[in-house]
Amino acid sequence: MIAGIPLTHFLIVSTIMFFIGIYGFMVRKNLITMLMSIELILNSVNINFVVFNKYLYPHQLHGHFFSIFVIAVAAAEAAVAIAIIINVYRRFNSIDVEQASDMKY
Amino acid sequence: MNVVIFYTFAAIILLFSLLAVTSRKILHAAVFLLFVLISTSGLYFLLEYYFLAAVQLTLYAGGIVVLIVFSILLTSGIDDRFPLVKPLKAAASGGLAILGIVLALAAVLRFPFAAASSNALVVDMKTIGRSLLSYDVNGYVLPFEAISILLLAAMIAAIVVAKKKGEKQS
Amino acid sequence: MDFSYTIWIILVPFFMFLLIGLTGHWYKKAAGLLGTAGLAFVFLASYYTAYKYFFEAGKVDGVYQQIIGYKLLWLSFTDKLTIDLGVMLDPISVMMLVVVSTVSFMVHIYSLGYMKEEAGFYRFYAFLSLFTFAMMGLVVATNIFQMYIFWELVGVSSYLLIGFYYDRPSAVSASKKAFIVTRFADLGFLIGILILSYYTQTFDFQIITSQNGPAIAGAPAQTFMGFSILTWAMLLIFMGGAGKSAMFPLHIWLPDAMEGPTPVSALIHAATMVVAGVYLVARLFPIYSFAAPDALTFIGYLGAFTSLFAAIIAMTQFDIKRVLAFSTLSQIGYMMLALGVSGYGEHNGLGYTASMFHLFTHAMFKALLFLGAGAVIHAVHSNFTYEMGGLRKYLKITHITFLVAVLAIAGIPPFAGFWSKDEILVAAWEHNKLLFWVEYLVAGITAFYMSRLYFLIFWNKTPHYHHTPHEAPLVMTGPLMFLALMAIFAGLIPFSEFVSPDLTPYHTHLHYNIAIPSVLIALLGIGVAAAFYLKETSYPDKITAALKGLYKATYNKFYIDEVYMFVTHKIIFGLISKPIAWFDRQVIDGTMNLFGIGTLWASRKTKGLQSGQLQQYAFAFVAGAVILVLSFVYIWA
Amino acid sequence: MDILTLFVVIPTLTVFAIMFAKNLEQTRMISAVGMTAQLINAVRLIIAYYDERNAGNTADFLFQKTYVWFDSLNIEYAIGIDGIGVAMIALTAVIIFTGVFASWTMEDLPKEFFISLIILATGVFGFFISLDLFTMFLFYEVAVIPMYLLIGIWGSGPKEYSAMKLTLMLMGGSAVLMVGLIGLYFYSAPDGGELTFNVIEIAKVHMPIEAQRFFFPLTFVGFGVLGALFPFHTWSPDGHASAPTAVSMLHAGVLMKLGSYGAFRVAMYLMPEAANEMSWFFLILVTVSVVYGAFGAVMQKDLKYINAYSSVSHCGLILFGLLMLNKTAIDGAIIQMISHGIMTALFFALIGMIYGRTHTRLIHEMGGLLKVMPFLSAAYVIAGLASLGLPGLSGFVAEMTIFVGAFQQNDLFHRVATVIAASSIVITAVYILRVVGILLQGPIKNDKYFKLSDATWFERVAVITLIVGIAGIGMFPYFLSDLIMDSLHPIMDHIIEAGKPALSQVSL
Repeated sequence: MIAGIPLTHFLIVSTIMFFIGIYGFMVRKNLITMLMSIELILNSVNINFVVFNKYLYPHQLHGHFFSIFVIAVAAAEAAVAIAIIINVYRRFNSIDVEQASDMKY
Repeated sequence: MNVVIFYTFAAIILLFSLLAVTSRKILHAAVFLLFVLISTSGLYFLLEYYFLAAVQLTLYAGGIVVLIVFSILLTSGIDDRFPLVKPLKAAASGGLAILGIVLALAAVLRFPFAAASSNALVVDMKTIGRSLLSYDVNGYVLPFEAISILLLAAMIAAIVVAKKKGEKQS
Repeated sequence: MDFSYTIWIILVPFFMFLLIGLTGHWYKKAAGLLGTAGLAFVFLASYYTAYKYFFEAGKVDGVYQQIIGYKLLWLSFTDKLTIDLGVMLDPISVMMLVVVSTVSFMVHIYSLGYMKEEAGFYRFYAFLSLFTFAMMGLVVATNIFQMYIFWELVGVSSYLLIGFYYDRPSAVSASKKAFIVTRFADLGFLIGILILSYYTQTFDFQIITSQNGPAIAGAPAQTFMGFSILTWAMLLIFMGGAGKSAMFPLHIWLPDAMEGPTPVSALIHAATMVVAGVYLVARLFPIYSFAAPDALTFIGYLGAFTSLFAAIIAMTQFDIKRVLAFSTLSQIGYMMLALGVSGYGEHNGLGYTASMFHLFTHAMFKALLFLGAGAVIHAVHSNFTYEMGGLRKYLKITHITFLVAVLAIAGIPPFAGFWSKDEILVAAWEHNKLLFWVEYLVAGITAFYMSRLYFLIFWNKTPHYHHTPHEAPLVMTGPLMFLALMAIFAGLIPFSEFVSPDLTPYHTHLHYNIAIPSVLIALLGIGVAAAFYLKETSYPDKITAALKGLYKATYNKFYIDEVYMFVTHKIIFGLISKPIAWFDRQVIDGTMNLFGIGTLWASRKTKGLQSGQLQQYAFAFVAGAVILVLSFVYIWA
Repeated sequence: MDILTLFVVIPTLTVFAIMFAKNLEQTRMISAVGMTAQLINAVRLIIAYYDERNAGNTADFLFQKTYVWFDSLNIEYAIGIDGIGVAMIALTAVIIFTGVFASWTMEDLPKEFFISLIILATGVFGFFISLDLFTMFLFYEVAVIPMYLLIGIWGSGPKEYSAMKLTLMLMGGSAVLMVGLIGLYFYSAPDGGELTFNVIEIAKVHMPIEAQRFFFPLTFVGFGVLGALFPFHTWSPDGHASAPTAVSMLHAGVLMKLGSYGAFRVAMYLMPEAANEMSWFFLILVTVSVVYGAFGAVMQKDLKYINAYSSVSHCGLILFGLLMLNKTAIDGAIIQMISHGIMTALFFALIGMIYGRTHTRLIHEMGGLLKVMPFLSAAYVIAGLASLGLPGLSGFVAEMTIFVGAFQQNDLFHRVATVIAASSIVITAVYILRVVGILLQGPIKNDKYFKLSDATWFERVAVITLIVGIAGIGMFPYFLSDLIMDSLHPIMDHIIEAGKPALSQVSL
């Protein structure tokens, strides 16, 4: 707990960050930037976990550990995503998401 | 002092995350993302979760961002600038995001959070290590193992996916 | 007296039909003998039955009885409405047995010679047996539905026989026409039966025609469009009779039916089947007389009109068989008229008796005329009078017998036609003067056109024949001679002693005041014909020229055929069937296809949502989430 | 094993046996043997049925067996049969028997063909023996689905289109029907007992009239689609035209009867009040379809289309008889099912045989066939005469019973409908004689037709069997009529009782 800073301020930060991530995911055409938006989203979620843990249940560590796991998952996800991106790039010679639209109908 | 540091970090996070999704140069975006991640780890430091902050720094700010930068270098020209986002799309998405923010914050701000319990746990490395590997009530060995396998699978998957497939390709 | 053997009169021809029809192609020529043998049995059995019925067993206390010789439950519709198949003997049915078996037997023999060259010889005999079976079943019917059943069967055997030369398009279309026209009439018959049977709850002739039965004593009071319901029923039933008996305007099929082999024309389209309508009315006469007098009057007028109409057309035709066909129409008109002017009981029933009498004599001399015409056609290989002439020198027997028949139909005493026609005229005089005068006129015209035909064939100029015409063999002339005897002497039968509407015999006598003028009129007709046609003269052409328009209309049978063609082809085919076929394919089927097309269209439209554009999905997802939050957290919370 | 189950077992075994057949010879031999066994079984059933009745068994349904196979919804394998069912089974057995002979020369994937054909027949047999709505529906679908394959694979012309259309329309009907059946299910135990699909049980309870008003049209139309109810008949011309011979035979001969049978046995029997109340509306539709089908047939050029439209007309007459709601008319309607089944099967068999020789079905391209193939042509004439209602052949008995029955309804509406429907017999004569005139009579139009041969032995087996059926019913209708009439009593009491208030002004 940080004296003088209410829980909600953290939440405001994470919420805004979350939606900025979503905004990025929706407007960015480049696959890598979309991935970066996802990282933002994950990060904002992590902040929430940690903050809730710290402010509401300081005698436990669930939020803390879940953040660690999320980071691990994010790392795995990033690795796979980048592998896919590289593959997409080979196939379409571009990493524009609008090019990769064969999966339809 | 902490208050000042918190608001500084918060400002950095918000500013650079916004920049990260709006910057028209991809490498800049990656760097902005790095700042956001580092600031986040700063928040963790403030919250006295040092181990988590370290993990955030090394894994996120270090590993993932480097990975992203690599892939950027592999796939994009450094000087390429993204075309401007179509105004309609930007407006729609931005509107939606703002609406989301408003809704979420309206809920959050009205929610009466219960007061914290007083006996805060000291998070030292020993506690963390024990918790991760213990299998009693507050132990995390199962998710820990699951994550291990996930990481392994992801590693293999990444290799398989990214591997060149013989001569059939290209 | 047990009459149950009479069922064999029906069954023997039926088994002959099956036998010859199924196995005839193995023995071809013998099929004719087989069929004739079967008919010989029917002939003998019928005469035996007639003798037994009229002279021994039929009369009880001076009244003829309706005897059920055989009865079998065939099908039951409801508890009361059941179809029996059986044999009912009463004066008219026994008389018809005699007529049908005589003519049919003669035709069977005659055809042994006439048809022997034909490829479908056995088929011909099979069909003849089928026809005889059906006709026998019709005349002995115990109930109106049995009659309808055999009515249809004679129709189909007529169809098969008219279309005997099935590779001739004209024969095919004639057979089709005959069947469809009579079928149309039978629709009326059927509906009539349905109405009648609904209100009387029976099909049985004995019950519906009895004086205190449900049709007469218990006649339903309902009316429909001004006439009583029974009048409608009887008119509709008469429609069936009119179709089969070729009354105007349903007569068009009969002249065309002459496309069939000549013996068939003699049997079916002159002597037996076409009088089925007359027989039908006679069979139901009590109902007509008591419950539906309006219908009966209508029948009388229609008969008179048809007889005049057909006689006029007959004057102008050159195809012998067509002349005979129109003369048949005209004579059946006579019979219908006689029924129309008949009353019930004692001397009032003279019209009825006369009608049956004329039916009987007409069957004999008209069959004779057709068979004689067949012999002529056989000799010169043509149907047209302008390719004939002077044949009296070549065909002696045919000539004599034909002459007898012509005199009979013209009504010259003592030949058969005179007597029956006289009775009809008497009946008409007593009940309806207008019809009487019409018939006087028709009698004259009849004498004229028949003698015209006779003179054109046997006198007049002799054209050049490719090969000398020669007389037919004995199998053909034998029946001619037999029928000639009948045509001479049948008129002497005192018919009223046997046939009357109330089954009670009575006496008739010759009315000289009517008979003598009628003979004079007939002689006048013959005289005019002789003047015109005995030698080749120019009178006919002059008259033809003078009456050009009228002649042309008459020659073309007053264009009734064309009217029918217009109605069937232009209206029914063109304005109903084709549009329906189109409507079905385009509109109904189109509607069904529209569902298919609509589904495809909707799918094509909605598949755009599945664009493959990740960001659209993301947008939709977030928007959905936001909307859900908005709805459930804020609006309906 | 009980005699009814055998009707499903025999074809199933036949199908398995065909799977192991090595060649065409074996395939058709096995099919012929299997279907002959089925025919024999049908004869056995008739005998057993009469024995049972003569022994004084007056139960509505004989040979009943019940076995619950889906416990939680109480779905039973309930079988049992009455006179109507016996007649339908006999019909089906005859037609599948002749159908096998008519497709004797099927050389294209014969195993698969015969398997599908016999599966189809299994469905039909199962349908007729079932007393459980769900099982009935199941068999119904078993009968409908192989049709898609049979037409789509072995058909001719635009076969994919036709197969698709037929299947989709019938499936559409099934969907509506399903709703109706489920409706019956949920109203089957108004006092809170266990819900059931069993026809006998459902007949005992009284469904509220409001529910009947909703579910009766669904059920009736659902079955009606298969029974070629106007305006849902358009699958029939295309489907028949594209289907291979045996399929047309089976489809027009039996499957369409499934529709009218179901409409009677399920819709009218189980929802009698609604049937009384709504019959007028459907009566208009079927009267239209009787005349409309006949007129539609007049101008067609393709033999199969002519027959398909004629089937619309004749099947319309079946529904017409049913909707007249009295014993005589319904008796007639059921005779018409049998009669039309055999007759139309004969027609399609002959059309298939003629097509196999001349390779065209357009009547104007043929002519004078009576000269070159007298047997087939004579059979065609007989079929035609049966179709136009010649006494002595089956059509007459059926039509007359329907009309006499229909005329027992004593009001102007029914009278007019009857007269209109009866007028179809004239139009029928027109189109039948038109075909006979063009196709069989007249001069031979094409020189190569002189070489054509008449029927082979297996074709004769098929044709003669069917003709014997037609003539047998036509000449001795009493047995069939009696068989049906007997079983109609309980059903009609049920329906007429329900209609009492509505029919009170009618004095019979």
